[in-house]
Amino acid sequence: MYLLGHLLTEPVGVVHYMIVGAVLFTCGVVCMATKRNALGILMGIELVLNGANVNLIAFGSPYLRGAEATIGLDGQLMAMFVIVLAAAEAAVALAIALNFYNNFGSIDVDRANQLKG
Amino acid sequence: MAHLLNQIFDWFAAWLGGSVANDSVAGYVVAALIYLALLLNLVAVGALVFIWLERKVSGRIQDRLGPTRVGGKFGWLQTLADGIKLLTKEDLIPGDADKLLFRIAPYVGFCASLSAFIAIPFAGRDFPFVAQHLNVAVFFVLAVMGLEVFAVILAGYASASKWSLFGAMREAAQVVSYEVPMGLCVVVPVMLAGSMDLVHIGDKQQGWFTNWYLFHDPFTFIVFWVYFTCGTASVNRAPFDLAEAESELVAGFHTEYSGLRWSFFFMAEYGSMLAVSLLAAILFLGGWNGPIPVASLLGLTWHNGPLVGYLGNFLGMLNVLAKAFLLVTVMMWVRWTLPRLRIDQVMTTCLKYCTPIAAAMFVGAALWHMTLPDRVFAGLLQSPAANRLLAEPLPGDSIQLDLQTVEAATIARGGRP
Amino acid sequence: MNWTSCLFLLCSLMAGGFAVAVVLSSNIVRMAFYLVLSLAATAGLFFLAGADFVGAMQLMIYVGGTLVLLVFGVMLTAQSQFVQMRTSSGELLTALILGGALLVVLVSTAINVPAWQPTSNPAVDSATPVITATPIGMALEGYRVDQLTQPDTALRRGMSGYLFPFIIVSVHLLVVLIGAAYLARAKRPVVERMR
Amino acid sequence: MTTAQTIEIDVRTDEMLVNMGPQHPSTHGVLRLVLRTDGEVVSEVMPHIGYLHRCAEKIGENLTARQWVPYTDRMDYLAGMNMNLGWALAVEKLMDYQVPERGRHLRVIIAELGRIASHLVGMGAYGLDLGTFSPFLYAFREREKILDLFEEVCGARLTYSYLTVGGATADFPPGWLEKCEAFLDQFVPVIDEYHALLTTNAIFIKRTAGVGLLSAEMAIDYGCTGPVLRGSGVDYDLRRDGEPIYTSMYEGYDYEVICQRAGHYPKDQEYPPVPIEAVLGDCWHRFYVRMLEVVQAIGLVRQAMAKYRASDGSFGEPMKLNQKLPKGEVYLETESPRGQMGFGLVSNGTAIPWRARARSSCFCNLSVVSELCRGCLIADVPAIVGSLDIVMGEIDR
Amino acid sequence: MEFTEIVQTLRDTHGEDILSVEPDVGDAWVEVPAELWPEVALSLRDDNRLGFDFLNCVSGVDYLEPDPKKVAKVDWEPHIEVVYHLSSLRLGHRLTLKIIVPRWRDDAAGQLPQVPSVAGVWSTADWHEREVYDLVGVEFTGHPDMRRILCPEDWEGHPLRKDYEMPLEYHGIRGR
Repeated sequence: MYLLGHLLTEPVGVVHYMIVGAVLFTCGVVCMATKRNALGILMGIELVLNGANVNLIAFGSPYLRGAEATIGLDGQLMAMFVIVLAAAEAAVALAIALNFYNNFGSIDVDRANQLKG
Repeated sequence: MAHLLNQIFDWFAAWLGGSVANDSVAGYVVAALIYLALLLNLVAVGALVFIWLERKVSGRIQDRLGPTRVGGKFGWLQTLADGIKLLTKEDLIPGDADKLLFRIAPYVGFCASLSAFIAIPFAGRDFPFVAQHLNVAVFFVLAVMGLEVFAVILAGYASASKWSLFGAMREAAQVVSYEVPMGLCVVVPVMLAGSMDLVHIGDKQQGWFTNWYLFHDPFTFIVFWVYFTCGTASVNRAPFDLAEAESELVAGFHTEYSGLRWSFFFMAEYGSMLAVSLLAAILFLGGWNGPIPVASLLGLTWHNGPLVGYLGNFLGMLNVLAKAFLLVTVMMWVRWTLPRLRIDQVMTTCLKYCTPIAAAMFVGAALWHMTLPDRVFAGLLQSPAANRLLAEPLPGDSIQLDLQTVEAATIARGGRP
Repeated sequence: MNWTSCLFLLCSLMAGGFAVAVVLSSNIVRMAFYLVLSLAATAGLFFLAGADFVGAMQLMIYVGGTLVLLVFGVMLTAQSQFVQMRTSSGELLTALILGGALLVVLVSTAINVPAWQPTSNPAVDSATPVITATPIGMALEGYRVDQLTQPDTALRRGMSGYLFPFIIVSVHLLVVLIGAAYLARAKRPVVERMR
Repeated sequence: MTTAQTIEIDVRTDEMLVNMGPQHPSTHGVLRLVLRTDGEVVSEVMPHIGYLHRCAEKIGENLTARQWVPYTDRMDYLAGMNMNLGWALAVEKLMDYQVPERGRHLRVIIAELGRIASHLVGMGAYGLDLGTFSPFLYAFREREKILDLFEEVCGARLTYSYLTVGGATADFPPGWLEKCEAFLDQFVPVIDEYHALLTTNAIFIKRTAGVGLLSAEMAIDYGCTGPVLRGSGVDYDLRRDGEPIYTSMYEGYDYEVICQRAGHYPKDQEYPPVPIEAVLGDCWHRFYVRMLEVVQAIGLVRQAMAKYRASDGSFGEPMKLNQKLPKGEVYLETESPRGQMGFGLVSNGTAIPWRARARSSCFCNLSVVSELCRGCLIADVPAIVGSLDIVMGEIDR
Repeated sequence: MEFTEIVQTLRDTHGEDILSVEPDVGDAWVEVPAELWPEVALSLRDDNRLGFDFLNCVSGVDYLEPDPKKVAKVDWEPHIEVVYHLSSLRLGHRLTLKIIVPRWRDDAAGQLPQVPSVAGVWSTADWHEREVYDLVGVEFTGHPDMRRILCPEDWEGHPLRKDYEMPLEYHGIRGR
């Protein structure tokens, strides 16, 4: 409450970014858990990765932390690699989804039960 | 700007017995509003002028007069009359449409087009005319302009019309593909200037027109034309206007739109045309530096005081706008001359021609830059440094791809020692 | 009032709000649209945190590339019965409860670490622009311009750069593109009419 | 006969039925094409016509032969003069009546000017189908001048009813031939503009060369006529190969049928070369035949004007409005700009035909569209339909 | 090839059922019985001497005098003629060919008379036969797609028949 109450007057800190990151992360997880559409699940993954990215950026931001505490450029570089890998992951996941659609004529993941014993 | 405003506010406040801090939010908000008003004006008035110009240019190309009546001479108020007509038109939403997305799509497009202007400078040197001076301006502009594709996709999907969907699919495929060669082309001036800061890139081309990156070497000369082609394609202008190809897809993604919402798509299109042309002017055509450095010759530099420098900047702004307008006119000329390509030919043009050419030219320009630094067209022309009329170093010159300088620069910037 | 805080509030509300909308919406195209807005707002947060380059990259690669791809996939498979796929409310409730618990854990952890509280003396004043593009480019080349004063000289020049991950990622991307192109291809019987 | 086989495809897509028309910018009126598409690829085209059916043949059974003349130019409203001529000649064939020599030359002048006017629309509208607007207006600028000439001889600009049974409604007004000559003189260099804007334009060639291939056998099988037939390399033109009553009009004229023989068009060194991508029978060749026919028509008009000046006598007074027809039946085809326009007439000896029949050239030319469009892209559909140069008024009658 | 030669060639192959009429005025024509038509059509196209590769036109003509006062004056019984105009691009000759059928099959009103389709011989016949079916009301047996072509699919009657009455109303649109 303290954090929220003074949000408009006090400078923001890493913690604020972490809360946003947590919200994005949770939304992503819930999205992954509830959606039946393969592409919906993919969107959940994107949200999770973004939640992580927000944290990385916050830790590396020179505006939010003191000169000793900030991890500097490493945060941004890691975020960058996450973005690039997310792009790769999306391409593969999309290809799998399309293949799934080709084979099953559906993108409802609940129907992907051929491996069931 | 914000600090300046805050100082003015402080001066007023002191008059009333109070004070305003230097980083008060008031200054930022007012500054943002001023920038927004100026840019909105540029895009909206630009669209008005461009639509009038398009009609005039097409008229002249087709042996007609174009508009002649509204507003007295030359029909210069024709677009305004059209705008009023659009305002009074019935606003139709198809019954099966996704109403929310259908309504929101034109504004998404317009916002994407407008936000590109945030990072585009209109004059440089010590007091750049730019809403937000970003050190990754080129990247930002390209990224934001890529967002416009969402408006088209959403409009195409939400219209619940097959023609719209075709238009949206074409646009998505086309824009995503053309971002690749366009990015490669943009990298060439970025590499030559050693910065992604548009202000810095523009300032680097100071001096006579031989300093423009267009004339830097044969590779950049070709890259400019590739960039212009890709730019035309990325803003959906003929001969690449497949998303709205009227003889095939009725009106493509905006088949179902009418009235004001439809006009927002048009404003977005003309806004993007201007943005792409401005980017071309800054990256390749010297930006605010005219073919003849009039401002420098007249002594309108920041050496001689801020007011004079400001005047020089103003001349520079007119300069860059004139270049962008010229490029926009060329786009219109092309549109009214050439037939439209087919979708597979558009993709072939991108993937088989533009991308390899851009990549080869990028390598060529890099080799040129390494082997013949500071040499323009094999030394036939004066080197940029000698050609530059100003003795002062450029504001961004200190960033070099050289370790020692980087070290010095990092320390000088106040970064971690 | 602090202007960065205002902008932060705006961007974070957009990012969080649209993320929630992604979860709650059952229309796949709308989900994609909300995701676009959420990620664009996240890019705004990056700009506010002084990561210009990553922010622009987020806009370009994530929003402009990955999500367009995603929407493309949505449209390829968007037959009416798949556009609206509702989750049963029981599942949704369970997921929301578990998600709420996760959120509480994460937020309480974040709040309780003193080092993450707002600091009064940041490394750089928030009004001063930081130049990130060149250092990031140098880091990918293997030079860390922000680590030049590293006491360990072995780590100073190049050794602490990201050249190797950069190459790995490049190769990885290439492999992924080829793999994705291969995966998406399908075989199906066609009946060709002969004349 | 079907064979099942497995092919590898990029991405599975669902087939979609799309209605192109009847309200669509590039279907030249009210043609409706139902496209079965797989992504951008058209797997089947089903044309639906009849939206402009005005029962012209039924009306013809209730009017005298001359009274039906105004209905003929409402069929192919872009070449009304040629339609008038076709019907007039069919009736004259039944009556075994030969128009005086001067009248025949007058008819050649008017018919060939009508051909130029019609091909100009065909050319301009084809540019429009391919997404370029300017050639359309360039073409209409010149067509307007021809319409001005027509207006002077008959008072109408679209539906002339000028050439009629027995000859024409009036002779040329004084000074008209000079105006016509002046028009031709200024028109000849303009053709180069069209070649620059379309025929030799790289994008135009890319869009049309090799697209919509129509083999000579298929063209004959489907009854395609006119530039569509000659664009496939079939050397057949009713002005030379037609029935005597029609070919006698063109006797003594020096012209060559426009069609590729042994890889060459007549006098092709004077015109832009055939691009290497173009295949005989594609859209480009159909377009090129039309362009060369415009030049050919200019030559014919020039010769006809000289012959008209040299001849004297009557231009051919029109027949009485309620002239009784002999009992019998005839069928005559003439070479109208869009192909062979046939008029049939069954008479029971009264002034009113028992049956009036109009064989539409575009009707046959359009019937081949579903063959041509199989497997093309959506963007090729307007290109193919445009290259057939159809007029819905003539198809639906 | 002259008209008489064509007729002779046809008679040589298909027998004497093929009649020829050469009136004083207008075109001469050949009359073919409907049942012979498919084989005649094939030989017209494939016989090297005939070589009729091009079908110009198919038309239907209804012979019925609707005015009872004038019926006595006409010299024919009510019937329908399907007229084919053929030409040979190769040999340059033309032929008019008729098939005469009753107005109704078995004289039962509503039963359309039948003529074998030649859409498989000349593709031109495809749409032309549909048009004759639509406007005159002759059914072409063996046609791949016997639908109306100019009138709407649910139109009633065949407009070019002499006893055709315009419907008073069509989907709420007043006819007369």
